[in-house]
Amino acid sequence: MLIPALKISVEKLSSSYYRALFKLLEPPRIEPKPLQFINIWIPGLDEAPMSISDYNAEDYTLSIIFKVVGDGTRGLRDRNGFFGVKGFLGNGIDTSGYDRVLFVAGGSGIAPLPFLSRKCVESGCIVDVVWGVRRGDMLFNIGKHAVGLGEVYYTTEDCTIGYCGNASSLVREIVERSGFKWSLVIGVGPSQMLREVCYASRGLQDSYVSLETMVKCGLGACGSCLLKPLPKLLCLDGPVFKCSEVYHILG
Amino acid sequence: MLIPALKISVEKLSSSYYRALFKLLEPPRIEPKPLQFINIWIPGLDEAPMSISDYNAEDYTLSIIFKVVGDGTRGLRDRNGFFGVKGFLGNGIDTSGYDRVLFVAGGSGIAPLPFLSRKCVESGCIVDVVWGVRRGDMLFNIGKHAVGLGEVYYTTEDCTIGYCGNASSLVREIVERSGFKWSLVIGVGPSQMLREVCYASRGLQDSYVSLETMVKCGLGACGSCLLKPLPKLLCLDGPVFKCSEVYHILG
Amino acid sequence: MANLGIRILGLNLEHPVLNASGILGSEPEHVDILVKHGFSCIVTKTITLEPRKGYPPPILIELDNGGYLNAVGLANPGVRGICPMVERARLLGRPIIVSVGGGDLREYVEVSIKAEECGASGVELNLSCPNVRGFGLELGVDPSMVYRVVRDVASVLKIPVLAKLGFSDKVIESSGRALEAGAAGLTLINTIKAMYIDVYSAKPVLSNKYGGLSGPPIKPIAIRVVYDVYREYRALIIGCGGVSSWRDAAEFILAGARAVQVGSGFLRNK
Amino acid sequence: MANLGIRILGLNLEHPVLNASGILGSEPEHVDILVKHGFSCIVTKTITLEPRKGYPPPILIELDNGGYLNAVGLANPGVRGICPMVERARLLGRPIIVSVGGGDLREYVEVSIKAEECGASGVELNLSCPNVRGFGLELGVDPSMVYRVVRDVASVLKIPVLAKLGFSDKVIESSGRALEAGAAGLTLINTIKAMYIDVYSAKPVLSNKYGGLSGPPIKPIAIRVVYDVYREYRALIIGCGGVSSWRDAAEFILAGARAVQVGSGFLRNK
Ligand SMILES: Cc1cc2nc3c(=O)[nH]c(=O)nc-3n(C[C@H](O)[C@H](O)[C@H](O)COP(=O)(O)OP(=O)(O)OC[C@H]3O[C@@H](n4cnc5c(N)ncnc54)[C@H](O)[C@@H]3O)c2cc1C
Ligand SMILES: Cc1cc2nc3c(=O)[nH]c(=O)nc-3n(C[C@H](O)[C@H](O)[C@H](O)COP(=O)(O)OP(=O)(O)OC[C@H]3O[C@@H](n4cnc5c(N)ncnc54)[C@H](O)[C@@H]3O)c2cc1C
Ligand SMILES: Cc1cc2nc3c(=O)[nH]c(=O)nc-3n(C[C@H](O)[C@H](O)[C@H](O)COP(=O)(O)O)c2cc1C
Ligand SMILES: Cc1cc2nc3c(=O)[nH]c(=O)nc-3n(C[C@H](O)[C@H](O)[C@H](O)COP(=O)(O)O)c2cc1C
Ligand code: FES
Ligand code: FES
Repeated sequence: MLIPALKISVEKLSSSYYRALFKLLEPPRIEPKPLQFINIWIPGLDEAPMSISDYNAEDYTLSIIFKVVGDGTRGLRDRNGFFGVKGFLGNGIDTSGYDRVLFVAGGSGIAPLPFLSRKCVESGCIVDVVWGVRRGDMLFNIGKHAVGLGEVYYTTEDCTIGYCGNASSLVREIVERSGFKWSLVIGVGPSQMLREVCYASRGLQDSYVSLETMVKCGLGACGSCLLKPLPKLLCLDGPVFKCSEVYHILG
Repeated sequence: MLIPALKISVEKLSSSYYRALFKLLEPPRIEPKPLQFINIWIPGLDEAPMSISDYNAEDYTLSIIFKVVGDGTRGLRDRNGFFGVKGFLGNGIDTSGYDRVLFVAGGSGIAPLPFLSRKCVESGCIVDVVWGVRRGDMLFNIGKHAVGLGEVYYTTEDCTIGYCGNASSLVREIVERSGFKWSLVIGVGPSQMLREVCYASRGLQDSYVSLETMVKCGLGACGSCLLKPLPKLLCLDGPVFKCSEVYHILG
Repeated sequence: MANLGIRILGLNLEHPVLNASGILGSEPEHVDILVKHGFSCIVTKTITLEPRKGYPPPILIELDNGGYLNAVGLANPGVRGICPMVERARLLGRPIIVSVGGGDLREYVEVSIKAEECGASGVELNLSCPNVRGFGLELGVDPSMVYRVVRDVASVLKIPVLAKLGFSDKVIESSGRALEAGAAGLTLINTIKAMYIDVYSAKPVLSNKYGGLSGPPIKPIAIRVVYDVYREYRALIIGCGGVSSWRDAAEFILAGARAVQVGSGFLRNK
Repeated sequence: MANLGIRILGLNLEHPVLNASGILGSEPEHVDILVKHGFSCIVTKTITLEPRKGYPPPILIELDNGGYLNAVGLANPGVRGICPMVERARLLGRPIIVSVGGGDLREYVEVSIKAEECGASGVELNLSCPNVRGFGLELGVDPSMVYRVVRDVASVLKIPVLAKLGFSDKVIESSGRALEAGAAGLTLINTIKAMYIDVYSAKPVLSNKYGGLSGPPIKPIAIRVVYDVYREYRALIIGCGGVSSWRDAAEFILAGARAVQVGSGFLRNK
């Protein structure tokens, strides 16, 4: 179902990222889970898959964090009024049963963190974060948007803020140092990074990555989100997968 | 919705009446109320309005008590296998708030009594019954089919069983004698009888009658069940009405 | 307060929601009921010259897809039923449109004349009943027949004529021909011919076997037809098919309709 | 245990439930997924000579009437995509039918020949796609075009040819012509052209504006078409449209179908 959604605000978070807040005008059939996504319809323009960045089940407000890369995302930033939300799509992650989670984001992979950490707080766990970007001006203070975070590491490739290098190198280091802390590792970002995150966390209890492919219908019909050569559809079977399921197609 | 229903049994109750028991193969959307009716589809033959005679919400069995008057009712008696139940139609009566109910039936008007008395028992009331028929051989022991009855009076016009005369005369007598006993009177039967029941019970708290007209669609579309000259449809607004609403069109 | 009033067919209507033909509308008391439900203009059941008893039950069933399937068989009181309904509507201060059916050109014309004589505000020619052979559907799918019926009726009537068309390959063409022939507007669409078979008894449920599908299932089809026809002719269109909320009505208005009719949305919706 | 096996088109199928064309079926991996879901015979997405990218999103939405509206735009890998899918199906021990599309006669023939060369078990000619101009719908509503396409394809192929027709005024006639022209059977029906307009933004949602309506809303219409066509020709019919339970399938079988295809009923139905 396409849920009508009114844009309430849009905010520039950094040189690269925006955050938009929508109010769903109808209650969704079920509540979303962290790492599920929506297809957001920008009337007359496009429909784009976006991670649920945060969701408030009481007033049906939903936020996304996004980068402007083309017409659709430009419309998300610049237009006001009504949009449409198709969702909630894909599988999410259930945080219950975990006590400490390591979330590793590359670039806009940071988007799903606020909702993940909110749910983690509810189920009694803490999320530590490694967020890597290319340049320091792309960063914003993620602590402002997410509750209940533990340690937060920023990494930049231009070495202007935080750890100098990319997120995977830092992850390798901290997992080597104190990997036993995390019962769950989740990576969201470029494929190459996900491969390294999976590799680094191979000894830990559970490790998942969230992938991206070309999502068109979002409902399992068109097949464009196929994770070739696996017989898996990102929109139904993903976007999160166990590292063991997808490791060989990463990177 | 047409709920598929398997005929479990049919039983001859007297010279005139049969009782058929059906099992609904799907749970109905809502539970019926006493005096609501169904349209029962006799595949390839007819669809006939029938009072819900009894209903068991646990195993979805539903019974009707009927007279064979034409092809449809003959099919109800003689055929086995699957039927269809459209329902539950019309308004029923809510027995809560009443302590003692007088149910007056003429002929097959007895049909809804078992479900009414079942619900009455649940809400803590007792049903006294006056059932009138033309000939004694039409009667059967209604106590076998209905729980929690109080006093049961039979009347026959051939004077072979029970009170000699028609139901309305007896009702007039007993209401005159001890009308204060009943907070609710319900009449089901020929129009002339209903008029007299309404008249006899005019001083009592609540009095209702259940009417019959030609029911075709049962859903408020065809208008054939109109209670001319009232702007009321039996299938939506009835079959039970307050005496005050319909008194002037009875008889 | 928003003013929802519209002016169509020379009538000032309080709001753009009419009943669809065939939901009641064959007795004066039905008119009372429809008015009580708040429709801004009443549309009668399709009336033929002679009374018709219609088909035996089952004539209407609710489907598990949220739609309805009906084959009433154009049960109606014939032309003698028109005046009493029109009078009742006048008493109640509501305009009334008489839906007109016919087995041939002459019947359409005669029933329409009777409607005008009785003082109806307009007629709606039912050119699309899917359930009765010789009444409607065969006509509606033939644009030149549509033209002839509408022309013959419109040329003898002073009150406005609506043409009610069903979904067909040629609905756009038929719409154009109806307008050319003098229709003041179009009602789009009627039910779509369909069937429901009960798998337990292995029998079609309706006594007529076939029936017309209505309600939410057909709305996207009706919206498409209204959109196409409006885009082509910018004509007065009354949208019909699956309206059951303000949103459905708004969708029809956006597609190009000026008003909507509600049929199934009103069933059991006391 | 009941034996649900059927023999159609010279194939022994374990049961009468196939997937409908266009639900996956354009990559070998899609064949894996469809087989894993248990379909007894795989039908590919409609294949054209050249690859097609299809329309930009939105291409598919779920409607509040329980149906779906799609305009994928026949996105497909072109004929080069056929052999890999056929091989994958063979590996998995399932027959596969290639759905064939075309903008003209020649294209239908060439794609069909390619399908036979790759070892497909049959072809299904899509004569009824409502969403792409020049592909299908215009053909399906013209019985003589249906005849020509089927004849041209059937006369050069050894494998059986199914004709997939949509709902139209002339679907019975087109069905007859297809059979006459050598079709081994018919698939009935395709989606029905429709539209959904979002009332908040006042815009049709699909990028193509129009889309094909599928799912439970169209089932009663599909049942009617299957019933009519079967009664007329006693032909092999594969019923399609709104199947989402064993009861829906049984209803199609009672209407005259030998097998059914499931499209929308399978969406998000992991
Ligand atoms: C499950 C999932 C979750 C996502 N979550 C986010 C998020 O939270 N924040 C965010 O900024 N981005 C996210 N993306 C990526 C986002 O969908 C694309 O950036 C967006 O669709 C581009 O739309 P556009 O019209 O602006 O660009 P276009 O002009 O359409 O294309 C620009 C670029 O984006 C890529 N792209 C376009 N459409 C898609 C698509 N449907 N799927 C994948 N890539 C596409 C193109 O390949 C091209 O490189 C997510 C993608 C997926 C699959
Ligand atoms: C709300 C309601 C509840 C009813 N409950 C019962 C009941 O519990 N037990 C019972 O035996 N009967 C009941 N009836 C009457 C019953 O519906 C008819 O006896 C039955 O429809 C006759 O069907 P048939 O095909 O056998 O007769 P037909 O051959 O159709 O007709 C025989 C006679 O029955 C009358 N009749 C036919 N159809 C209807 C109809 N749809 N509505 C009213 N009268 C009709 C005819 O006018 C004729 O006199 C009820 C009727 C209504 C309206
Ligand atoms: C029970 C019933 C009877 C109908 N009778 C008529 C009729 O007599 N004349 C007519 O033009 N349309 C008739 N229709 C069609 C409706 O007027 C309307 O076009 C159709 O039902 C679609 O609208 P809906 O989805 O709101 O019901 C009938 C529909 C139903 C459900
Ligand atoms: C997303 C989608 C894509 C489709 N693509 C095709 C196609 O390529 N070729 C075709 O013949 N039918 C196509 N169809 C139509 C289906 O095969 C089927 O005829 C129709 O959806 C009705 O069946 P259903 O109600 O089970 O979905 C498509 C349907 C959907 C929903
Ligand atoms: S996006 Fe269409 S199948 Fe996943
Ligand atoms: S029976 Fe049709 S309106 Fe009551």
